[in-house]
Amino acid sequence: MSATLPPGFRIQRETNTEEFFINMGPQHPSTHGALRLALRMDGETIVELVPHFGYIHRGMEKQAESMSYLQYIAMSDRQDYLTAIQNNLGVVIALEKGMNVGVPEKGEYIRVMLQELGRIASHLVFYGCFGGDLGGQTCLLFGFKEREMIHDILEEVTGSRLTTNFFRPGGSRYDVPDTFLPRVKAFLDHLEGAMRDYERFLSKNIIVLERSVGIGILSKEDAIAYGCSGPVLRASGVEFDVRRANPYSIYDQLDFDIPVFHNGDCYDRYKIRIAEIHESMKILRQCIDKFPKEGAWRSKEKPVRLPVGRYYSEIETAKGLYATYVVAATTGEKPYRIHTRGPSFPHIAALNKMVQGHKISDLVTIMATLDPVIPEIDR
Amino acid sequence: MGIINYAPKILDPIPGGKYVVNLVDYVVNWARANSIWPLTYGTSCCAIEMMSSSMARYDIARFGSEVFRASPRQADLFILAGTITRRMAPAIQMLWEQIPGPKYAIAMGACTISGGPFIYDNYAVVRGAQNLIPVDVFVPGCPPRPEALFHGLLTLREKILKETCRHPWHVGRPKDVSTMDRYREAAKTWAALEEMKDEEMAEARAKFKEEHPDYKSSFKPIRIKKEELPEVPRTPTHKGGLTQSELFAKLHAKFPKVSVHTHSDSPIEEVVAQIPADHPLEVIVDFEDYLPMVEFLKNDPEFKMDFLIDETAIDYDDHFDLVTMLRSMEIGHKLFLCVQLKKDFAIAEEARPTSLLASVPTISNLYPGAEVKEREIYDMFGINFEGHPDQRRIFLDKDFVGYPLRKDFTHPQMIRRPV
Amino acid sequence: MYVPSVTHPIGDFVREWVPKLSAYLPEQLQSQTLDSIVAFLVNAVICIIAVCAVNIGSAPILIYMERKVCAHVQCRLGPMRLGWHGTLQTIADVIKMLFKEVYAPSGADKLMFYLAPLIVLIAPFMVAALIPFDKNLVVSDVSMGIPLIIAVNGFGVLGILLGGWSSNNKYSLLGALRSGAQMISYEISFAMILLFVVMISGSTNLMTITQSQAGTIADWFIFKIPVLGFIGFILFFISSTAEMNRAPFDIAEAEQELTGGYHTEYNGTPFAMFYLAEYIALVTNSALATTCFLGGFHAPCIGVAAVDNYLTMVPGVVWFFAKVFFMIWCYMMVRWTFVRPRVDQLMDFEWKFLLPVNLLLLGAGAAYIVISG
Amino acid sequence: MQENITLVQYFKRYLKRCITGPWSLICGLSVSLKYFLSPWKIVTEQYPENKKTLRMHERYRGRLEMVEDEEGNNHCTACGMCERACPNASINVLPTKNIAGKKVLGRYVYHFASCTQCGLCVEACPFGAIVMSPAFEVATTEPSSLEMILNKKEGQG
Repeated sequence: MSATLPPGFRIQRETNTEEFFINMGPQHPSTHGALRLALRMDGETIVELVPHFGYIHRGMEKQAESMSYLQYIAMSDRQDYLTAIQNNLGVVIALEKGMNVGVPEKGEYIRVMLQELGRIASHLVFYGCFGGDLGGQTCLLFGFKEREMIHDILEEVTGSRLTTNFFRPGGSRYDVPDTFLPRVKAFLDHLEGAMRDYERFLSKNIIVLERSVGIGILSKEDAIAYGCSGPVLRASGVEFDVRRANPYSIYDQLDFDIPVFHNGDCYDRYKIRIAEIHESMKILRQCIDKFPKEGAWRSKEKPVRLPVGRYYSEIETAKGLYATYVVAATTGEKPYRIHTRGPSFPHIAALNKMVQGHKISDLVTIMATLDPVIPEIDR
Repeated sequence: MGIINYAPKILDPIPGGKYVVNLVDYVVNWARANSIWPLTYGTSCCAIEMMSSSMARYDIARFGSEVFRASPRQADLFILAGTITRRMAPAIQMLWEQIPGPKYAIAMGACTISGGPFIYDNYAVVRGAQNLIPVDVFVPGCPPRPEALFHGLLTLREKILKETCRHPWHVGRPKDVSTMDRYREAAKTWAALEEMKDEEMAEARAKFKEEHPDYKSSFKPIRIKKEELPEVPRTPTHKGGLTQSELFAKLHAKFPKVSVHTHSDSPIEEVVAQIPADHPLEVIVDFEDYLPMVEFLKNDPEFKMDFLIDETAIDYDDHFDLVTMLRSMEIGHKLFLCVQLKKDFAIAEEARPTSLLASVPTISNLYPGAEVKEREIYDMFGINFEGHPDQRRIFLDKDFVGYPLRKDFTHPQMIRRPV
Repeated sequence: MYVPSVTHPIGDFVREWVPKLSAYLPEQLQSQTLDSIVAFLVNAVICIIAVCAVNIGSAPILIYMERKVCAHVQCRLGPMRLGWHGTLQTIADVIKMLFKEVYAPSGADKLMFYLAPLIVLIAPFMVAALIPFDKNLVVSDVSMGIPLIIAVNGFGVLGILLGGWSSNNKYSLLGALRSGAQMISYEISFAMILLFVVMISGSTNLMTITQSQAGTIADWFIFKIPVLGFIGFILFFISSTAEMNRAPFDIAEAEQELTGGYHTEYNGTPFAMFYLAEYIALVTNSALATTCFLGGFHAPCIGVAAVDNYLTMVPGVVWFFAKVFFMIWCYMMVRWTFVRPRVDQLMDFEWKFLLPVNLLLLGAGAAYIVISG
Repeated sequence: MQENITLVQYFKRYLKRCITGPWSLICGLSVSLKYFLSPWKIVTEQYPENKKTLRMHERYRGRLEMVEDEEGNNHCTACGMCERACPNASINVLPTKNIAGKKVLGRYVYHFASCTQCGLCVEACPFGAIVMSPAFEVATTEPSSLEMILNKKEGQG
């Protein structure tokens, strides 16, 4: 049997039934991008799954070697494009460590607020895709409806809806306009009502419960071993959030909770993201109250030149731990090498562990709750 | 394509048949132009804007195009949303073949028009969808707004309305623009023009110089005033677990050969003490110590580094640096291990770019998450991992030649960055 | 010679006029048998045209309606630009699909591949012929109406199975197998509910069923038997949704999982047939629900003579279609609200919940009839 | 997940689900009904119809444009900062010599086809000679029209 198995499949088993192989992707509605999943099926039950990456591998790291640091910030937009603004921060913090510049208080508040808006936007997309992948198209539109309002705010502040390219070492590119705070406030008030509706729509729904409770369980040990992070890890019962564990920006001055659930199934991963939306709203409200009226929004502009060394930064994006590793071999504007650790990569690597013995429909649910962004894996 | 294209041949000779043909033509074109069903296809950022355009705020349904078909056989329109990589290209061509005619394609975003951000120094991206399939409408932007996509859709509508059964729709041909270097072409054209201009102007310039021997331009460019901003010091904070010095001391006790990156002559302990609090400690590990150390770090109750953040490599002239980033979930400290892998120069120089130059034991039995990371390093750098259960290329095709993240990597399709 | 009766006003009209017209024929050709045969044929043609017109005519309207309903649930506008508020959108879609290129995938069983959509279309057309649209407006008033409907409805699954199998695609095959299992299971509860209706009306003739709901709103079967009628209606609603393969029970199509299920490989006109069949089935199932539970073509009288007089002035066919469209709207709201259960859960639901409840309902209905006399 | 539960527990769960299940479905339906019945909650912006009122934000990054005064003169000195700042060489600043022999801007070629609209060029320009215009209706059937020459006149100097 082993001789006939396609590459990647490992499980050896004796069966009385005929196994067959199915390709999901690279063009498939529920693989969240250009990912190919090779499924080994026994009827409708998945025996084994092998992910095939690289359909959107764009050689970003090779390209970064001939780019300046500033240009790489623009490049990082295209990794996790759902929360480009968070990627920007990840890169910028690494550069700040190298340049040894700080950020004024107002700049930090701008950063945190945009971070949290980005997080809400990403989780709203998750809400939509989760519902949509289960078959409820309406959820998809509900999720995107509120997200558009965030993108309106982002567009007003940064000048672009998705690829923001906003943060710079020492602060950000612009100051926020005067309308920013009232707009965020109005948006939060709106979101509160909307989330009530949306949770009513999906959270307690018996079909959703049937399809997600006990599906795709990832144990605490497995989650750590595979290197999962973010909501996926926290749903498995590990209280790890970079905002708490290694606070960056001003997250140590803000009061918020890290929601943790313990079952590690699809429903917990759903609940945790909904809870995080509420936590982000809490953070945003605090920021609005504490937002400094006076003061600089950016430290003095300097050319982005890093001394020789290796610099590492990690932040918590909506998907999980986003780390940037910069190697500067010569002092100058260009990196020797930049490596990015995207949070989705380990999640997909752990997918095989989760789907074994489940149905093809469960695979869709599990994929939705992992909330991967494929370009961030492939880079 | 289809019965309607034969209509003129049959009906035109009949008196009044022309009007019938025109009428049918009008109706069919009207239907085609107004009922464009796109294919659910998207690879990256533009796909999100495509989704946005079908959502409540912008609502592509107003144009009758909300019927996103997952199967290419029922679609009319191929919105190429997102970067096209060489690995994806055959799939795209196949999808295009599967769409029944009349079919149209919109290239959405810079990547599908020209390669966008990935034109130069890139071995993986196809420079423009035109190389693969015929594209009807180009929507520039990165990514284009939903409104811009609608503008593209309306442009396509105009184009469809111009078709008649006398000039019917036909499959276009792809156009090879893959080696097009717009920057160098423009520079070259201009250089030729300049040469001509120099010749033409030589006299006039000489004359001008004679007439105005001490000519000074009145034009003074005005620099934009930048806002006065204060310098802000950075305050690194450390949280969780052992400090760098403690980590190093403990590790040094067990493995005396460890050291850190330094350019100064001061003792290692001092160098370690000077590392800012938020820089993780990166120690240089001896090759023999690597596997025992990872095992020790994972199981030792003082370290408990059970979480593999990442594993990556760096290519230098004569060696690779393999960096393993570890973290303790429970205690909270981080430790980076850097192993220097000497390149195997016994391999003939011609064979070096395509052969594995170094070898290191795998740690995927300790950290299952390392499996994919090591595959990535194998794929990108050509480092062999001994004992790896599934060492295949991960991002590139299995017949890809070379290891792209090596500094001496070359690829026939790669264009060097001009500036 | 046996000529089935066609009880609609046009039928009577034709039967009346064919002998009058045949009087103009040469005498050798005049005979009563010929007259009745001609009248039958003319009637048949008229009936076929009528059924086709109702079914095919309603499909674009329904597709438009669905697009608008889902748009409004999702806080958007839906088709807006073609005609007034996009009314011509579906017509453009249909014309476009008719003029698309048609081909079968390589390795497909061509005959079966093209036959399948036709088979799928047959079932709803046949059911439509049995529905009484008004007092005299029924194409074929057969006494075994309900058994015939049950028999014919089972036909649809054949088309889907054939289509999925002949496409030579694993997704199609999975979709077809899912659909086969689903439709055969739900057929049982579908039949049970109709049996319940037969039990309380005492007839399998659809006209009789409708007529036995005459009177006020309280005489409709949904309200006639307290609670039980309503439960029966809900069960019918669920099982007919599953019968039609509509969301949330569209596991056979399951765009997110199987990219389109059994019709993954279909394009152009054959796909349009599948697409239309889904909506035609929607009409016939809603009509069946209306006939069996919502009093058919009877006006919703409330027992107050002053109001009822006005209500009954409206022709029955208008009431009938009003109710049908209300039912369709209910189906659509359900479709755009709920997520899709998994395939094994769907089976669980049928065998562990729907069927026991159905049996209980039948028993309770029987008990009610015995007690109330 | 196979659990060992007694028959009583099984039936308890079964009955509980029979009650909570339909209730949760009704909750879901009530939300969709609420949205269906409130047309004022529709958020759709009708793009080609709202052209007159549609305004991009001030900072919106659309196409690159040159700042020109009334006579069509630009402020560009052909220093090439924007060219170097561009991540993918979408800008050619092609200098020429004017009649006095001084280096001025000859042609400012903008490859819109590959522009990623990151705005780094505008940030890098020391003289404010270029801006990102809010133009977004840029779709075309002709890719060659995406090669633009931004300056109408030669540079001053």
